[in-house]
Amino acid sequence: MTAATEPAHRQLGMTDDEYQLVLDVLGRSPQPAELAMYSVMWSEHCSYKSSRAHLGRLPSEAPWVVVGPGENAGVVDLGDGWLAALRIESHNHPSFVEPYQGAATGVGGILRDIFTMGARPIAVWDPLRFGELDDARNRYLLKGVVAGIAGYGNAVGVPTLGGEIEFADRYASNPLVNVMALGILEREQLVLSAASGVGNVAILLGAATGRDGIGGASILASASFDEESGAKRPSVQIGDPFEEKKLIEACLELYDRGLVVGIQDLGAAGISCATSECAAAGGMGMDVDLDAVPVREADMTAGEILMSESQERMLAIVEPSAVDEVMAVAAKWEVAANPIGTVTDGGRLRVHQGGELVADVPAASLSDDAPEYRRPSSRPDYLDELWAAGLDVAPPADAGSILLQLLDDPALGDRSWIYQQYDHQLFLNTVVEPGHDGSLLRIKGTTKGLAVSTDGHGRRCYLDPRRATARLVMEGALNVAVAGTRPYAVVDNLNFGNPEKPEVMWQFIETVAGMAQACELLQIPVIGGNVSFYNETDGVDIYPTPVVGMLGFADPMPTEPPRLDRATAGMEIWLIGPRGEIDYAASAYARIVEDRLDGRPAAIDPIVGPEVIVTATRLAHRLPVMHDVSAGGLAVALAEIALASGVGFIVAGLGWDELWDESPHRFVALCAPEALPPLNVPATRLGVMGGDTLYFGEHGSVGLAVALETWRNALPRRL
Amino acid sequence: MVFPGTNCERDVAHALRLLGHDTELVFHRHTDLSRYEAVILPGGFAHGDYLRTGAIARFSPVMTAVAEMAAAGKPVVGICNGFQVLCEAGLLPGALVANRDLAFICRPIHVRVENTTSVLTAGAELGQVLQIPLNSYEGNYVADTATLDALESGGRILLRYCDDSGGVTAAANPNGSARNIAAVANAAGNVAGLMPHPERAVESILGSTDGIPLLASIAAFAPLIGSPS
Amino acid sequence: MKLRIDIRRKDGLADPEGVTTHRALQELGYTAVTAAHFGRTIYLEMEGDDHAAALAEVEVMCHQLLANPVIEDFEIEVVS
Amino acid sequence: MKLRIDIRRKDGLADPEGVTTHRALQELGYTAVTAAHFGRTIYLEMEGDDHAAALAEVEVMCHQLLANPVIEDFEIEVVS
Ligand SMILES: Nc1ncnc2c1ncn2[C@@H]1O[C@H](COP(=O)(O)OP(=O)(O)O)[C@@H](O)[C@H]1O
Ligand SMILES: [Mg+2]
Repeated sequence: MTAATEPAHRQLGMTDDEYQLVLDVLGRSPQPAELAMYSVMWSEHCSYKSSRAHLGRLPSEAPWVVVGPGENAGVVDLGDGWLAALRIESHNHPSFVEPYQGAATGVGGILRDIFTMGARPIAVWDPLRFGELDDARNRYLLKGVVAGIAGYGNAVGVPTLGGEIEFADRYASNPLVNVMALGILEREQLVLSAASGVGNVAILLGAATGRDGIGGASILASASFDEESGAKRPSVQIGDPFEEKKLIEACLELYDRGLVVGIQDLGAAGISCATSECAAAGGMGMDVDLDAVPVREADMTAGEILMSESQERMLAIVEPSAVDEVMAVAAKWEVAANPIGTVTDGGRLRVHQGGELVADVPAASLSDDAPEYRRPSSRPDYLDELWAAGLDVAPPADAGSILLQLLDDPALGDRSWIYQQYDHQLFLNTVVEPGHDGSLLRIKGTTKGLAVSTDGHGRRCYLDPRRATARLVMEGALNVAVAGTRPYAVVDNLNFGNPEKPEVMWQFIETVAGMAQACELLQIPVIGGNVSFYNETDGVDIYPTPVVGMLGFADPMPTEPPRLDRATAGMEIWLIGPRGEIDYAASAYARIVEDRLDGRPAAIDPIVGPEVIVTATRLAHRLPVMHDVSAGGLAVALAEIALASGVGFIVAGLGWDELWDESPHRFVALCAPEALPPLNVPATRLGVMGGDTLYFGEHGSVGLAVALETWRNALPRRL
Repeated sequence: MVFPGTNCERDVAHALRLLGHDTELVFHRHTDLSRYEAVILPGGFAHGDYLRTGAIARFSPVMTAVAEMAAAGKPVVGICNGFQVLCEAGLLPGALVANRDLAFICRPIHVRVENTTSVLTAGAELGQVLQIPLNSYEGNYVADTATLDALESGGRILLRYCDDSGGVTAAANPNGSARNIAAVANAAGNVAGLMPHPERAVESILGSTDGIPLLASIAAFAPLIGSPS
Repeated sequence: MKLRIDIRRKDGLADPEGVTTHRALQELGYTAVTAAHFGRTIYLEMEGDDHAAALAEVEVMCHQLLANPVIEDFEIEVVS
Repeated sequence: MKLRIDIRRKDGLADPEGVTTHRALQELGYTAVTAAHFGRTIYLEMEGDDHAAALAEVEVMCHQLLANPVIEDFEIEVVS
């Protein structure tokens, strides 16, 4: 059946059952604009209909949580009236259609989630995944996405403090572009979205509305890619960082003057979403006049205006008496402001255009009555085989040449090609910049510090989503711990394939279980997240790819936090954490040297894991160099320190497999001779820093200069 | 000076406050700067850098007053985007175009002090090598040969990109700027523009304090900087 | 042989640069201007004098590198 | 009335976009291309139909705002 002959609801990506549900809610058949609204609001992207039932398992409570999941961003208490807001989002499909604009508008969207809460956005992170770089298309996508993040983030004036990057064929037709943003605010600035107060005015702020991404959320992010996608492709959204910058300043001034009752950003589902959610959150209704919406193109239908995902727009709810002052503030910042609605009681969302009532629906029904699915799940058959296989002992070789092989990998090599294209210093908060484990920010005028890390590992999650996700939480926690902070809150971005496949649904459920387990162990609340399903192209699903955004908090923060580049000759090298376990499953060694992906990843240790993290946080306030052991194992962790500091090392007494093993809960710590304080976790003295050779005892060595050359060029030489 | 799209204004104010100076943020619609001893145009993306970087900001109401201060010999300094605005406004020669490699550059670079009589360098030493963060896409200084020669002979080139030991080499030129130029001044020396961000180098916890001599020079030029005259 | 490639953003897509420039012209009092749009031009110098062949080759270059067909339209002409 | 303004970097001044594009074309094997230069195009829609007057006014706009005479040359034409 061709699109033309399909019934309207199917063309909008709505199933027959869902259409029936609309009929039940309305007690009549919907008008076109109403159908448009339901189709977007009930899309996977907006309604979480396949995931909601499971996300409830994630722990979201802690005494320091001010706003948990549900609002635009999670908010935690930093003491003395300071709050931090954190949120992560995906912009995968738009970035595949148009990498620069897709990534740029992804940054714009996540920033609005932050300043919608009343916070000034102070930093962005960008976890990225692409196909292998030997394919020109993937190089084009990587360059475009990085340029888009730089182009938008730098111009809007929010520094990008890190991210991560992975390459795998599974992402070739479905790259992952996740963006996370952090904001800080003082308690009295906190704003929520609820529209209370009958007669209050809804003012649309920002850019004019065009046919941007019509159906973007419902179609792009809620359906798989295939040949038809060309036809489905919504018109690409063009980011305007200048408009966003003005919007940020205007909104923050509105908050400072206490002029808004509630506010909501316009993202997926645009005006439909903002008006219905504001109204529903306040248990109210709203009358909306589409003729008052400034449009960029003539003759847009009501449905198009309601569904448009034009960027850089906000909806502010203000008391009638405040309207004039709001308009004045908007004018000062050269931001367009148009009253488009009034808050009503009775809970109905009534939309008018050209004098006609084009929509009249229960506001809450768009969000609350959305269908919820418990999709069937089943453990993939491929697992037994993969677990049975797997490398447990690597054939001994020359450690020097193996290390060079690893350092030449684009995901292990120097990533400064990426983060030097991002302003990562603006606001003068960046104490530890990208290039270390967690980036560390100070909050000026206080002794408080925030460390942030983003971590994902698609391959490991493919082998065992539950174990691997628990390990991601542990790795993120360790990354912020070695920056001297205590793991404080998590946001997660769950990137998965087609949820209508039981195997994918199983991966998803296992992932949530693993995240819940680790967060409970560490007593860290999950304060927000995002689910991106249908990352599938021509039937091939991506690896299950949860990305964990970890926020660490310290007060006081270390005055001289550990850095990879503070190593000097003579310092002792210690491995802190358990020894003996060897884990090659989804390790960099297995991938790069053996070209295999199999085995069962080690599980986290519920006792040792948390202890190692506590130890790391404590040590980071007194040691010059600390680095967690992750991709590439101990050898790469040591090499990263040597390369950053320009000093070689000599280590001895390690088994060959211990050089590459990636088992969890371990970090390297450097200190002056005899200076390591007593610890209640295992610690092994490995050797000393010095010379210009990376020397692994009997296993071999490599010169610092050649290692540096290889590591520096790993990414650029492939572009 | 705050234009729509400016984003380094708070950072500059923070840095000057650390150096003991009063500062006020002045919005671009103001027309009276008479109470100020010096004005700094901070970095950012005024008007989104649309059309041309600095092109639209130059017409902001406040720019007339800025030109008057410049003519009156008072300190006028443009940092990064502020430098671009001053060039567009004709208060400084030349222009800034896209970096040689067409990529945004955010990293610490080295510059060598070439002149010690300007508003920006009076407090620095000749030949001094400073490590200061660069943060720009359009930092590539261009001007015709006659202009460049005039700048040379007039001692109006204030800073040049160099390596960590002060060598002014092609390899040490991060963005392709003509003759490694990182900062220039007008003939009187009271109007200066520079590409790197001195305000990002005033605290050791952020990696460098080499920006201090430059920011301090502005104060030296204007003892009462920021405080009502 | 010299060719000129005119590249314009597809109609209907936002053109922030055009909007901002239009506003600036308004502020400067050029009220007769009702809209401004931005485009890019690429001038190529090529060996040979077979116009048809050159046009065909440049067409390929545009799809491959010079233009972004997802959001841009382009026109190629031989100028000399 | 529609006008079109072609703006080009003055000869002799750095044109990084042109240089980089030329290099990229070389790497892609388009060796017939001997040089590439970049320009910007601004399309204006204006009220009225007095071409001469419009051209004169846009000329002023270019000197004042749309082009940077220090580094750019421009040409204006009425396209409709
Ligand atoms: N896409 C990216 N954008 C910005 N910075 C990145 C990106 N990818 C990696 N980085 C930075 O490179 C450094 C190393 O990354 P990674 O090896 O993933 O850290 P870790 O293994 O400690 O989690 C980190 O500081 C990270 O922020
Ligand atoms: Mg790490």
